[in-house]
Amino acid sequence: MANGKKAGSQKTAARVTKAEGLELYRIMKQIRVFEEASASQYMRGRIRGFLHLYIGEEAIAAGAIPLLAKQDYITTHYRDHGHALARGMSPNAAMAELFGRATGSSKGKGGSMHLIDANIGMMGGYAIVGGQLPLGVGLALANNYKGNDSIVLTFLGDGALSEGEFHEAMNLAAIWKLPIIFFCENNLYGMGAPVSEVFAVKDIYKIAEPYGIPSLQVDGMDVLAVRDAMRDVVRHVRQGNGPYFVEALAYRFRGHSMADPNEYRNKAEEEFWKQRDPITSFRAYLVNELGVAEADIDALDQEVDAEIEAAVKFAEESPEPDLSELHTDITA
Amino acid sequence: MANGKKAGSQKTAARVTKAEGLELYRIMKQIRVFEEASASQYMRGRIRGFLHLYIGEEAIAAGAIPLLAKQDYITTHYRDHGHALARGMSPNAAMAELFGRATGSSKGKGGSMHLIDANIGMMGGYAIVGGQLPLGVGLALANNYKGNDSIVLTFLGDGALSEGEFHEAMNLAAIWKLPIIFFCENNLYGMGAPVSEVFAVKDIYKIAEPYGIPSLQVDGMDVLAVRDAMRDVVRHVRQGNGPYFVEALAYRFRGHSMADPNEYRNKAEEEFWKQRDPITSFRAYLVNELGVAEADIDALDQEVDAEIEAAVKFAEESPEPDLSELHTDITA
Amino acid sequence: MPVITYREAVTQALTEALDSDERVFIMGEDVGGYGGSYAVTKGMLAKYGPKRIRETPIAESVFVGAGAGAAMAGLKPVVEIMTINFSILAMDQIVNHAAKVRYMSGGQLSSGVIMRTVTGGGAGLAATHSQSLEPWYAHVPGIWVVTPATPYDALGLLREAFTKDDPVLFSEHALIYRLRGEVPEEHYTVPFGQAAISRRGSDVTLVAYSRMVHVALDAAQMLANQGVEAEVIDLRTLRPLDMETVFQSVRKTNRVAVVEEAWRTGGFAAEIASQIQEACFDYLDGPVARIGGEDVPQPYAINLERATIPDAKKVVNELAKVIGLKVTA
Amino acid sequence: MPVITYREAVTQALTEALDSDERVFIMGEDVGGYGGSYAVTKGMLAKYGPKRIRETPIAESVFVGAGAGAAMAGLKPVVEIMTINFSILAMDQIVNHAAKVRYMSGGQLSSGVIMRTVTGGGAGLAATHSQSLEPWYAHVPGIWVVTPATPYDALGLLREAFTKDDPVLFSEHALIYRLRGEVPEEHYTVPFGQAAISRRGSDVTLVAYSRMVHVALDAAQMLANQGVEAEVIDLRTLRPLDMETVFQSVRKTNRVAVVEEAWRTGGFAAEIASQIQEACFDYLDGPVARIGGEDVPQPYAINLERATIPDAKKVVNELAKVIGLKVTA
Ligand SMILES: Cc1ncc(C[n+]2csc(CCOP(=O)(O)OP(=O)(O)O)c2C)c(N)n1
Ligand SMILES: Cc1ncc(C[n+]2csc(CCOP(=O)(O)OP(=O)(O)O)c2C)c(N)n1
Ligand SMILES: [Mg+2]
Ligand SMILES: [Mg+2]
Repeated sequence: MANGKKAGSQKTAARVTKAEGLELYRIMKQIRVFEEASASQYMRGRIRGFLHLYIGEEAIAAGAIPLLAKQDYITTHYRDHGHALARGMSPNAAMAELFGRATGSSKGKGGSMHLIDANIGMMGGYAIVGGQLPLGVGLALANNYKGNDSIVLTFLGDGALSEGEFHEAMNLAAIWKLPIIFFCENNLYGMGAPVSEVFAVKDIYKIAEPYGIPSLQVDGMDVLAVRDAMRDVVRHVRQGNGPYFVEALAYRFRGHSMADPNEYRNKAEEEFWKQRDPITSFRAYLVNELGVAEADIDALDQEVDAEIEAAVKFAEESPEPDLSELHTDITA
Repeated sequence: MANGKKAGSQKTAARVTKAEGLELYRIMKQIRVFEEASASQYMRGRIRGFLHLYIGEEAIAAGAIPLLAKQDYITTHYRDHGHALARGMSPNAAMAELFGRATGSSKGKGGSMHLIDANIGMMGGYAIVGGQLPLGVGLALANNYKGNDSIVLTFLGDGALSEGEFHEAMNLAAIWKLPIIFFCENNLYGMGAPVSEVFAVKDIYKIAEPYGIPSLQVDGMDVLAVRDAMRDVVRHVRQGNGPYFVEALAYRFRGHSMADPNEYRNKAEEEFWKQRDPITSFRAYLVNELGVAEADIDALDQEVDAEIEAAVKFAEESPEPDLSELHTDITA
Repeated sequence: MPVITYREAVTQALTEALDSDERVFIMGEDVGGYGGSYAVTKGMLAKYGPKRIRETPIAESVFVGAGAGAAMAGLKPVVEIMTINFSILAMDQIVNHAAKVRYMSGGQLSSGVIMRTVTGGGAGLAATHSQSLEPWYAHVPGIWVVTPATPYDALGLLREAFTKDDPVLFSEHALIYRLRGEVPEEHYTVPFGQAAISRRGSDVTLVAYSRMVHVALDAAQMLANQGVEAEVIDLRTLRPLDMETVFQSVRKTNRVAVVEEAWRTGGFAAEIASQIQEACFDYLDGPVARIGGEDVPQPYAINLERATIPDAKKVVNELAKVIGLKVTA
Repeated sequence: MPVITYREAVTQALTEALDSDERVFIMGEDVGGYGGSYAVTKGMLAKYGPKRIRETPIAESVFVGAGAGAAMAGLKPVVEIMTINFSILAMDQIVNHAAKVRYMSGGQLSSGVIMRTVTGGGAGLAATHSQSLEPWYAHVPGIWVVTPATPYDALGLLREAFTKDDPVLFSEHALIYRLRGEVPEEHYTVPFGQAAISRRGSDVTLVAYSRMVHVALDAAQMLANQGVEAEVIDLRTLRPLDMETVFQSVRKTNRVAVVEEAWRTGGFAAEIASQIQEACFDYLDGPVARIGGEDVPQPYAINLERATIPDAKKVVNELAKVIGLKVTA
């Protein structure tokens, strides 16, 4: 497991208050429980298609997204549940979307890979690898054009690095100094392909150098490290200094999607990363370093469990979209 | 005029013999005269479409291409006359192709932007910016797959650097260590767009770094500098060390194509570069440093003039393709 | 009425939009110092400055996608895709993103990016630079496809495009930029989905779009010389498609041919022909004829090139052959 | 005769080619360790090694273009484009390069790259992952477009693809990979441009390709229950297109419908319908009916999704509506 330069870690990170810490924990936990519920609903045939779980990568969404301001935008890929929830999408709307119900965030028309909530600047999960990058650049261009100080946070997987659209997006953002953060969630694999075998750049964050885009690598299993690094990055970009590239090293604990037999990774590697579970380790940090009572965390866990259980119930009980919806939301 | 690191120059270059020098001169001169003849035939309405002249950049083709072995491949862009001639395409076939005649290299079907001669590994000019790159990679893959030591020389303009296909091609060539030279003819503009305004990478050859592809910059107005640099590059690639990226700084003396009013460049800049005419300066080198007699060069000039005049006559007198050709060379 | 060229009509619509709406900006390859590959944006950089006239790298996917993204944020970008051939490189952003975002978001987002591009062959540019890909676009739900044939329509339809909140593919034919035509002084727009009757006639209907409208008009002239009065219908937009005007004409003439420049096989004329026979089956005296581009990559040599593109002669010959009209070219 | 699945048929043709021809190799996303997104290349990496089973980056344009280039040098690459939706990102290499190089070079070069891809909707993958873009490809001169509906054809047509020197778009439908069917023990191939009569009948002709053949067969069953005998024709390849078999059937049945999964407007059914009315005008009792995908981005919700894809019921209803057959679904 190559582990490159880290931007910080729980040990060195600026401390958070108990309340802040609990909130970060809550977000991660909410994502985890949501994903586990999705998986089990998928197994029961209530969620269709591909279902890409964010389990293992929660520290990224939780560390990065809450630092955004209300009017900032996010674009991301199909592994988007974590980003949507961390941005504040209601678990009800998200789960109902996965169920394909009328009460879903997109009325059931988008599904798991396309979670969108325009009200909170969650501009979308997009399922074409790399497709979210030009859109992110365009949103950043809009901010720049309007002269406001809003920014865009665009997530991509390590797999998207090889797409031409990545290069085009980096270049355009660089020459126009657009307020966008390219956030690469490097979970070492794009489906079954190890990034080290399909992408020539060894230290991924260094791809940004020739474009003149500053970049850093951070431990994506460590919510405080992500948060610390991103605080500076967000400030830098918001101040009009142009784009930033961030690489977070992380790992997805499950297969690529629920359809993936997950046979291409070795067990030792999986174990290594599971030992670094971002939620377990942050829970320990809360207790040991911040002195949070176990009972408080347990209570939070129960809250989250109940919330997601309610979301599943909400989705189950929601109606399918009316057939007349087939021809709405389209003009041409 | 930013002039970056140079890989060498006439002053420091390995000396060539008189015969070699005269041959390099002949190639450059042939290209120049061919292009001037094309331009005048275009003005007379005998050549149609866009016509992209290589005038000013002759040192690149002459410096690089004769170093290839017989079985090596070239792919290039639409500004391809110089490459085709330097590779040995007959001026007759080339000019007849520009005229759209049955005797042209592609029977008049391809035209100026698509000069192809499979017999000499001139695998094509391609008119979609960047389109020749994946094809070049594929040819290199074929060499690699077959286990021979042939290589591919793929030209691209500075304008092609921003295309996604460039990034994809560099990455694939790098991870598979393919025998391909990406040769960027940086003539500072892509149509009317200064490369410095549309491409974020300041020293262009540095774009190769993160891919782990070695690269260099060379003075593209200096045929010996190009030749010297390319000798090492060709050897490196032929020995199975993977791809190379070369940037040659040059200048096109005319507009982008014959349709271009050429209003976006300033005259001082044009003059600066014209002072560095690769043919004039190499002629001086031949006389002053190698002691070639002026008369010998004059004789060569006349030979070339006659050859191109004959090519124009050949093209003029050649028949149009038969109408039945409309449906040949296509199966699906 | 003022007489302007097709090119001037496009430029005028852009200028009006730039002048009246701060949200409008133009981006694309060589729209700046070069003034646009077909000189449509000439002088605009000097007039409006680099914020609004944005020179882009040669990177179709990102600048079209950025246009789509900026439109999602409420701006009104006009992207110039130098020719429709290069739009293939931006196809993912157009088809998978701009066209679908409204539907996939359940109506929360939309992307009213205007994509101006140049279409058609016949200029000696050979296979990769001479395509007419409108049939591809017209197949995709979520994109308006606009194909003006006259200065009047170029101006009126482009004005209309600025009122749309979904992506518009605005396809200008390279060979008619110098075509001149009258346009009213007073403001007007041309609605999408309303065909024009370019010539009235009662004997046969010719349906066309873009430059082929002029070929159809030439053919109508040839036919008139032989006593056959053709009605020529200019579809103006392919998506939406006004078939009602076509059906009315066919019910009157009972004979119809569709003319397009795109490759004949799988072209959009097939859609039009299919709809005609569905709706007017009992009115047809003979099959719906289709005249399309020859099914080959466009060759460079002028004699071959000419043979690939429908002209009036070919139209008349097909009418004789397919419908059995007693006419000769 | 052995019974195998559609997936096994594809795998078998690939295996035979890998075994018998050193020039053959496979490349694409996840064809290696993952075994192919639809498990077609499962186990091949272990068997043939990384030289011949080449895992690529997610970079459709370069790996398809590299396939095209390697084919120009005489190799026989099979590129797997994970789904037809992603082929949009490689479109420039396919349409502007592989398809045109033979013609543009005056026959000096050609690029016999086989592009296997997966098509179709109905799997809950929503708008960007459920397209059927065959009509686009079938519009482009220079590409063979192959659309098998059965294990027999998948094997026979893919074998045939290996004999071609021009690019082949080989489109496998995601929902029929498990379909089982008989294939002869002895070697056979299925030539391009030869439609199959999947069911004989004399009352009405149903023309289809890919998965829609099975929908047409289901519809034929419904019709048979009402005493109407449908002839079902499986086009098998769209380019080349065997219309003669269709015409013969139509001249017998006098009624015809074309069924496809792609968006109805501008789909390839329009081409087929147009050709039928051109060639069989006097034989038709009513208009050629077209049943196509609903003209919307495919929605995720299952009830909406179902409504977008033609099924037997819809086919039968359209026959009643358009042609006036007295049948009900
Ligand atoms: C253009 C395109 N090609 C291929 C796919 C199929 N695909 C979906 S996800 C994926 C892997 C992406 O990996 P990565 O970017 O690392 O994201 P991760 O799944 O690891 O989060 C692939 C190949 C796609 N959706 N889009
Ligand atoms: C994909 C694509 N986009 C745009 C064009 C139009 N075009 C032709 S040449 C050119 C400029 C290319 O510049 P560069 O690569 O620097 O080559 P140069 O002409 O300077 O030799 C452009 C934009 C094209 N042919 N293909
Ligand atoms: Mg990954
Ligand atoms: Mg240049």
